[in-house]
Amino acid sequence: MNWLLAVIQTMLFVALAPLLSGWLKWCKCHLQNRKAPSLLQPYRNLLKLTRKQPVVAEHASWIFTKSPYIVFSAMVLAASVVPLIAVDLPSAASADVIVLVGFFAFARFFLALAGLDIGTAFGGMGSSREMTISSLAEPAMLMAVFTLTMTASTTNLSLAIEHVLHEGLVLRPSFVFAMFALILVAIAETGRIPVDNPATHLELTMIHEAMILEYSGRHLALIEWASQLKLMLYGVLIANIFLPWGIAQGFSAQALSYGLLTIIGKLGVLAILLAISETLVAKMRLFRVQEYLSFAYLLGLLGMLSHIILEASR
Amino acid sequence: MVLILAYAAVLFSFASGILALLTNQRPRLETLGQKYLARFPKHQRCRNMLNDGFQESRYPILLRQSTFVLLGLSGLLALSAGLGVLIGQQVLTDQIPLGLPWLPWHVRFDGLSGFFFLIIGIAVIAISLYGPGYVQAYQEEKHPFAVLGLFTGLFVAGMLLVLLADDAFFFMIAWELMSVASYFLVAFQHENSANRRAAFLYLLMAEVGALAIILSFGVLASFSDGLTFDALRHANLSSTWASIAFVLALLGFGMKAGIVPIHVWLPEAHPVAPSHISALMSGVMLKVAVYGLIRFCFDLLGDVHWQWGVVLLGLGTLSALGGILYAMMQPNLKRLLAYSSVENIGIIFMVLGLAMIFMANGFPQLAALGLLAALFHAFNHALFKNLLFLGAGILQHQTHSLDIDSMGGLIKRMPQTSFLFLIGCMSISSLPLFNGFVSEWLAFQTALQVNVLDNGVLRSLIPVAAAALALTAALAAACFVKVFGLIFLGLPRSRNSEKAQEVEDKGMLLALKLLAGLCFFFGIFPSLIINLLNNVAKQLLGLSLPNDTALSWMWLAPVSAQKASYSPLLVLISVLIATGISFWFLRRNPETKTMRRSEAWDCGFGGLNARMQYSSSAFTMPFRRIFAKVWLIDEQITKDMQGAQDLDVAAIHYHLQVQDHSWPRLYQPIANAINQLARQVGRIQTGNIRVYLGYSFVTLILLLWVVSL
Amino acid sequence: MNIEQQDFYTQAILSMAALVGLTSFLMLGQGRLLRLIFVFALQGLLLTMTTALAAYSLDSPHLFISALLTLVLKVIFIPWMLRRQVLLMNMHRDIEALKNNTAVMLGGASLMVFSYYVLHPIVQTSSAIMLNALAVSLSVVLLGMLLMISHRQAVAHVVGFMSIENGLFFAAIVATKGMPMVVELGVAFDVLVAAVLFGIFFFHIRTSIDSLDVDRMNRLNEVDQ
Amino acid sequence: MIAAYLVLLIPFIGIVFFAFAGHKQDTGRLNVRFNAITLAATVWLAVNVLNNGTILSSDKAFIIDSFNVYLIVLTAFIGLTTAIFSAPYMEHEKELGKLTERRLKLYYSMYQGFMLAMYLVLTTNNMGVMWVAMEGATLATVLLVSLYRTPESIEAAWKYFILCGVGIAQALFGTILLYYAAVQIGDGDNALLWSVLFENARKLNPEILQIAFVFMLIGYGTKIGLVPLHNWLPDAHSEGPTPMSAVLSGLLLNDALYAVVRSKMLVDGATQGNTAGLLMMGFGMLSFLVAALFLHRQKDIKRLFSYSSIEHMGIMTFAFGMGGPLATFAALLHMTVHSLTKSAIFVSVGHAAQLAGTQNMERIRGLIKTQPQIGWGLLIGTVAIAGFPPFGVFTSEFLVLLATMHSYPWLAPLLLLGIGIAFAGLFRHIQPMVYGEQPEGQLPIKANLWPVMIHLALVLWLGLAIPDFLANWFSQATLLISGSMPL
Repeated sequence: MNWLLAVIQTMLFVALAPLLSGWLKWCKCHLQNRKAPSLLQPYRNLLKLTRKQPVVAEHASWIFTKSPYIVFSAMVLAASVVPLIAVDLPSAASADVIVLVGFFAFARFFLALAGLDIGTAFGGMGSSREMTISSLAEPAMLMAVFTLTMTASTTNLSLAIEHVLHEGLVLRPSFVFAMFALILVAIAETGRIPVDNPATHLELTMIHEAMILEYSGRHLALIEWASQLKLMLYGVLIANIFLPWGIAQGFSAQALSYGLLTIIGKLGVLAILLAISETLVAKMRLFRVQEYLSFAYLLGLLGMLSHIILEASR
Repeated sequence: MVLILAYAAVLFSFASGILALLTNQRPRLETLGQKYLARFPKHQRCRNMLNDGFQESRYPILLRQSTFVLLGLSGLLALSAGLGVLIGQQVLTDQIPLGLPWLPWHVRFDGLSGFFFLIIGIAVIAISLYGPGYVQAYQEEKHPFAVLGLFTGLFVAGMLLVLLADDAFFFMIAWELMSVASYFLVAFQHENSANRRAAFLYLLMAEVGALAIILSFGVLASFSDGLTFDALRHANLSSTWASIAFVLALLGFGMKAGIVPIHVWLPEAHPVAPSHISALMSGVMLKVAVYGLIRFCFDLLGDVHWQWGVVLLGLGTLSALGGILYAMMQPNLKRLLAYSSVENIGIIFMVLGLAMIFMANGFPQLAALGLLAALFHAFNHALFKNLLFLGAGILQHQTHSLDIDSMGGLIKRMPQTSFLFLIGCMSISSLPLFNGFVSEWLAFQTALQVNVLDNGVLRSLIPVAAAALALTAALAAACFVKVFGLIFLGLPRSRNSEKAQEVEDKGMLLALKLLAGLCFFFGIFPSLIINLLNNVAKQLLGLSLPNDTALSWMWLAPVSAQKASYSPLLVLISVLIATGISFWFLRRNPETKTMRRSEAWDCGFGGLNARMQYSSSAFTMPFRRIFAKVWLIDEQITKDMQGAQDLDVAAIHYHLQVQDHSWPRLYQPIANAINQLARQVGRIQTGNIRVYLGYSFVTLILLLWVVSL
Repeated sequence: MNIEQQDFYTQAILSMAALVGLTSFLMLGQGRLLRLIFVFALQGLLLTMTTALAAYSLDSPHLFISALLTLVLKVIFIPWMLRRQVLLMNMHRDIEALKNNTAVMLGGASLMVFSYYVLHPIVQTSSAIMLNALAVSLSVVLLGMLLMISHRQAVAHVVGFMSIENGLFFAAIVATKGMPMVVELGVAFDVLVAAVLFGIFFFHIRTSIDSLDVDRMNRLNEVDQ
Repeated sequence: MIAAYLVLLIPFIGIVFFAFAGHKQDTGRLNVRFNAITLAATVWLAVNVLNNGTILSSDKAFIIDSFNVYLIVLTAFIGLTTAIFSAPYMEHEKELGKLTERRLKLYYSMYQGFMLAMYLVLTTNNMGVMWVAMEGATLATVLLVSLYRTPESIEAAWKYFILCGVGIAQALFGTILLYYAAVQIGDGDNALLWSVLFENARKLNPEILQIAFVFMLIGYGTKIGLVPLHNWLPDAHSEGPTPMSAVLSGLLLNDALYAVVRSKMLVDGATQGNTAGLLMMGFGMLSFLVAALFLHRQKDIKRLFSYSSIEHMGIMTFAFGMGGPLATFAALLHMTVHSLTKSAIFVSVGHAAQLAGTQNMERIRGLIKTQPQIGWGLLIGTVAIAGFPPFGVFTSEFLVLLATMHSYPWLAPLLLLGIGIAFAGLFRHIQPMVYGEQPEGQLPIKANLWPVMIHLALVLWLGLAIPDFLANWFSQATLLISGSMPL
């Protein structure tokens, strides 16, 4: 039963991911008073891509053709351990937050290899930059996460969330810092403005897109879907770790549906905020990214210290 | 029984060394054999065997193979001995009637030694599979196999003896045997001066380190009676002296383990040795140094101070970051791998430091966890570092180069090697499902138990170290993306890599397969090793992980299931399911099932060629920018101008040299100081006999005055 | 106790000691080789007389033998050999300009005082006479070294070397009434061989650097050029 | 006892024989035979001592105790192996036209003379005779140093002669003082007999003995090559024929040290203090450090190793001075292994120099490529002398270090520093010589490397395990010198 629930939650996760990015795009267009595509546009794109026959460069190796599957399933796995609508599902125990980071690394590793596989300058550039940014982002993210895990003294996500829930509404300076750190990291990792521009077609300014230039057909579909998943994963992390209220703690249908509604609400709000910031902020130069990320790291560190000094001091 | 296995392992490695010496003795042996067989006229078969054994052509091959067979046997024996003592959880002691009249060689074989026996065993088996194919590339007159084989045998024997030693004297003998033998191996291809320089540097550092170790033993010995480890264990010394001993030991073992900033010999020496030797040195010898440190701190010194832990943690962090950053800049594959060894040793030291801190603060269980993580990482590093070095050997074998920038596109020419190498890269950049990740995960878990500590400084320090560990891991991933991507993917960058073929020798590939298989296996079933390690912790710290965190065969919950858990098996299964479904789902349509091959799109630029690809220095350029302070970077761009008033550019030359800080900052000054001193001292020997007489005269007067005071 | 209370033998010995010391000083200040050799022979003669005296008054006959040895070696053979060398090299005209001679002399004088100071413990074991005698012989030894240090001629070095031997010999006679016979003979033999070897070496040195100036023999050194 | 006389008699016959027989083709082999017989005699002697302890000859003229018996055997052994090496070596030199028949005649007879002097120093019980023999050793070797008659060799010989002569004269003054002190308490005839002196050392006047010791230390110390009295040593080693360097390093220095230790034992008996020891420690440490530094700036290969000899003699002197059972045991062991290793090295150095036709280290290259045995011999020898296990030198140095840690901890770092510097100094020169490509037209030569192998094998053996009888002697000697057994 629980396992079934876990599977369902994961599927829900996967299914909702394109919707979120559709919603994000919709908000953005309206903020920039452009005519918005329908919310289902991402689904249509994915469908279209899966129908097409993929075109692959002649000297591409199996790395190139298999990477999309690996990346996608890594993301699905990540989705399976992040509580979306309910906590203490059995799947959460199979991997904790560190492993979650590991999944992201896994996906990134293959994406970067795929970028190098064709041997184009763009691919190389893309993977080089991606690895740079991620290697700066990872410590910042872990710093933020550690703040949580040390408060809850567990690295198991659902347990940690439960712990936060049980403590009820406590004003933790550490959490504020950590949340901001995590948000910054999320923006960097999901390739949003100001770090990267998903919609760009000026090749030299892009990072994530540069790696996947050569992809087409179902491969492209998988990768797009994976990145939408990633976006949603970060969203859910932020939403459920720092404002977990509303998430289902029992498995009653009513609690679950309640949980679903709340998470949709939270994500919707987050998306709006993101859209606003992307509208207001301009993309920054690549070599200012490290300042941006070290600021994120600093926030994470501050969160950690304030946890140790202010909250858990003995 | 187990001890006999251990002895046998040592003897077999010796034997393989001795056997190698017979390389040039063919004629003598043949005549000897004939003479012997002449006594028994009826053994026609033996004689025939002998004859074709001694054919000019067959003999060397036969000898080589038998040498490596012996080596492999010694590896097997070491493996079984290690397993035996680990499973039996026993402590075996013995004495060998050698050494000093009042101090025979003491032998002790316990869990810790057993575990490192395990590591050495696996590594030696791998290289004995790999060796025969690899060494036949050396032509005999230039690089005599006798030397290589002899010192390989001695090297392995030395390492095993270090693990067996139970008194300071025997320990030092074994230790130095290991150093000297490996020195001769580093100097094996001594025709080019870089190797000679590297060898000299290596031996010098080894000597200095050994002296430091001797001194640290001396400190203990002067507070106890005798040199046996038992006596040293009972030495009760003041905390100052204990700290002095610790610092000396850290210096000595750290120098061998290659922690920053005393790591300089390592990236020089490891790359120039033959690849299977580099594998042994980088994968195993460093571990022996780690063993020495653990033995000295946790076993001999006994009560550790948390300050030592902080020192270890700091040095470890420094080495981990420094190592990987330096590694990233190397265009030479083996240098890169050597630097990455520095990184991994750094990680091990970090976790050991954590263990010490917990130990000193009275949390032996967490100390056990830390020790466990450290040992497990040592084990993993041995596996994947051997794998990568052996792979590098194959690449050198097939492309006659180690320069990453001259390779590319090898994945199609060497499919098996590339796949195995990929596994190595994935485990070293600690991706889930592979063993590297598990030990790093454990390290994080150890670090996150920090809030049991009272000391606020530590509680804020350790998470920072953990974040540094995360940075290290991420950088490692970047580094090995570069390695794999540039070597195997893209287009071939040189004619050699265009013409490269899969290595035909089965043994070499078999060794890689073995190691890669183990990397994956222990990534999925880590608990097997961890249960063994529990016994080690039990023996060493008298405590092991609590039973309620039952480490079942599929779950990993080191502290308690409530705190953290990880089940590689489940993850693997779900990955397979997810991949399977998406694979099936997307390829069910027959007409889109097949992919269309065409030339790369490349944003429509077209005319793609190998020189357009990202090179090693290009790939790492962002890191160079960001961490610029870490290296001494010498970057020059020169333009050849031509045409009217030399206005238009004919060619642009880009020169980049990235250097380690520690050389000019630390070593150069010392060398200069010594030379300066020597010059000053040289002044006293003027060559004039009257001056000499003056010395004698003055000395006489002086001494007479002194004694008559 | 003072000298007038001593018996005649002791007085004689002491005066001899004084003379020997004097000869050493003379040698130290001597720039001309022939005179140097002459003074050296004189010292040998004094030694011989001392030995003979000791042998007579302590009626220990084996000292006569050593007296004879001394006479032959140090008064006749060695001076003759050295003189021959000097004449061969015709160095008997040129004077070796000694640098800061007075300083050397003062140094020699202070050395004498120093030897008294050093050997003072001897008073506990026996008379002050012994102290004087030993002090003189020690200072002869030291003066001999000083001579070698201050002179640049190989010949002078040999003379210094031999005068050191003299000092030792004198010590042996006056302090311990001669060493055991076997030692005496051995020492004498060594001195003889040494003298012969010196002869050979002069020849070699001359052939190699056609001079006997030891300062010119400094090829083997460790100083950066 | 006959054995002892034989040991002295055979070399004497050797001198006379070689002096009058003149040089023939097989003189070298004859020399080997003489040494072989002597070795046999010494072994016989050793067996006697092994069976019935210390031997004191009826007239007390000779004493063979556990301290000198193994030195005697060692001397004979190294004498033999060096002779084996020198026979073809000197012939080759003659073919090169460096030497004439007459000089070879001189060489062989003086070789025996030197051996005789060595045996006399070791066996005699009379401090005076010991002095005579020591001087005799100088006289015997001084002509061999100048055997090549080059200006350098003559200069070296002259320095050797003068400095050692002056030094040894001081030793004689020390001996006279000793005698003087002895006469105060006993009869004049036996007053120089070491055994007698040692028995009633307590009665001797300490002040006088201290002064006497200063003279002896400086005198014999000159021969040991203690800094700053060492200046003759590198010159003599580098300019003389290589076999001479081998025996000088391997034997003469040892025996001089032996003499110093014998006198130290007397002084320690008289003065219940440790002044003598401190003096020796000071000299030892100074020589050790200075020599280690000198290693770095050598150009001549034989000079290099003579400095390393100084360095090791420094260690031994230091250890003996430190006293105490552990240090003394270590010093005795070090005496043995050092002479074995060093003479082996000089043998291979001699071959290397002949191979390359020069002693200049910049021009000796690629030995292993040209003639592996020589190259490896030199390399392994250097590894051994640099104190790497499992060679015996390591054992002794290890023990010295421990002893230092026990009694003078603050000196241990200095010692380690010295060892490190010395090691670097040796290897920075050796490596380029043995490794790398050989220069054009460098051809293998006819070489006999058995001595090297045997010596190194022995050193290896001593490093792995010390045979019981030897360990027993060492312990006895330690007991004799330091007054207590090692651990």
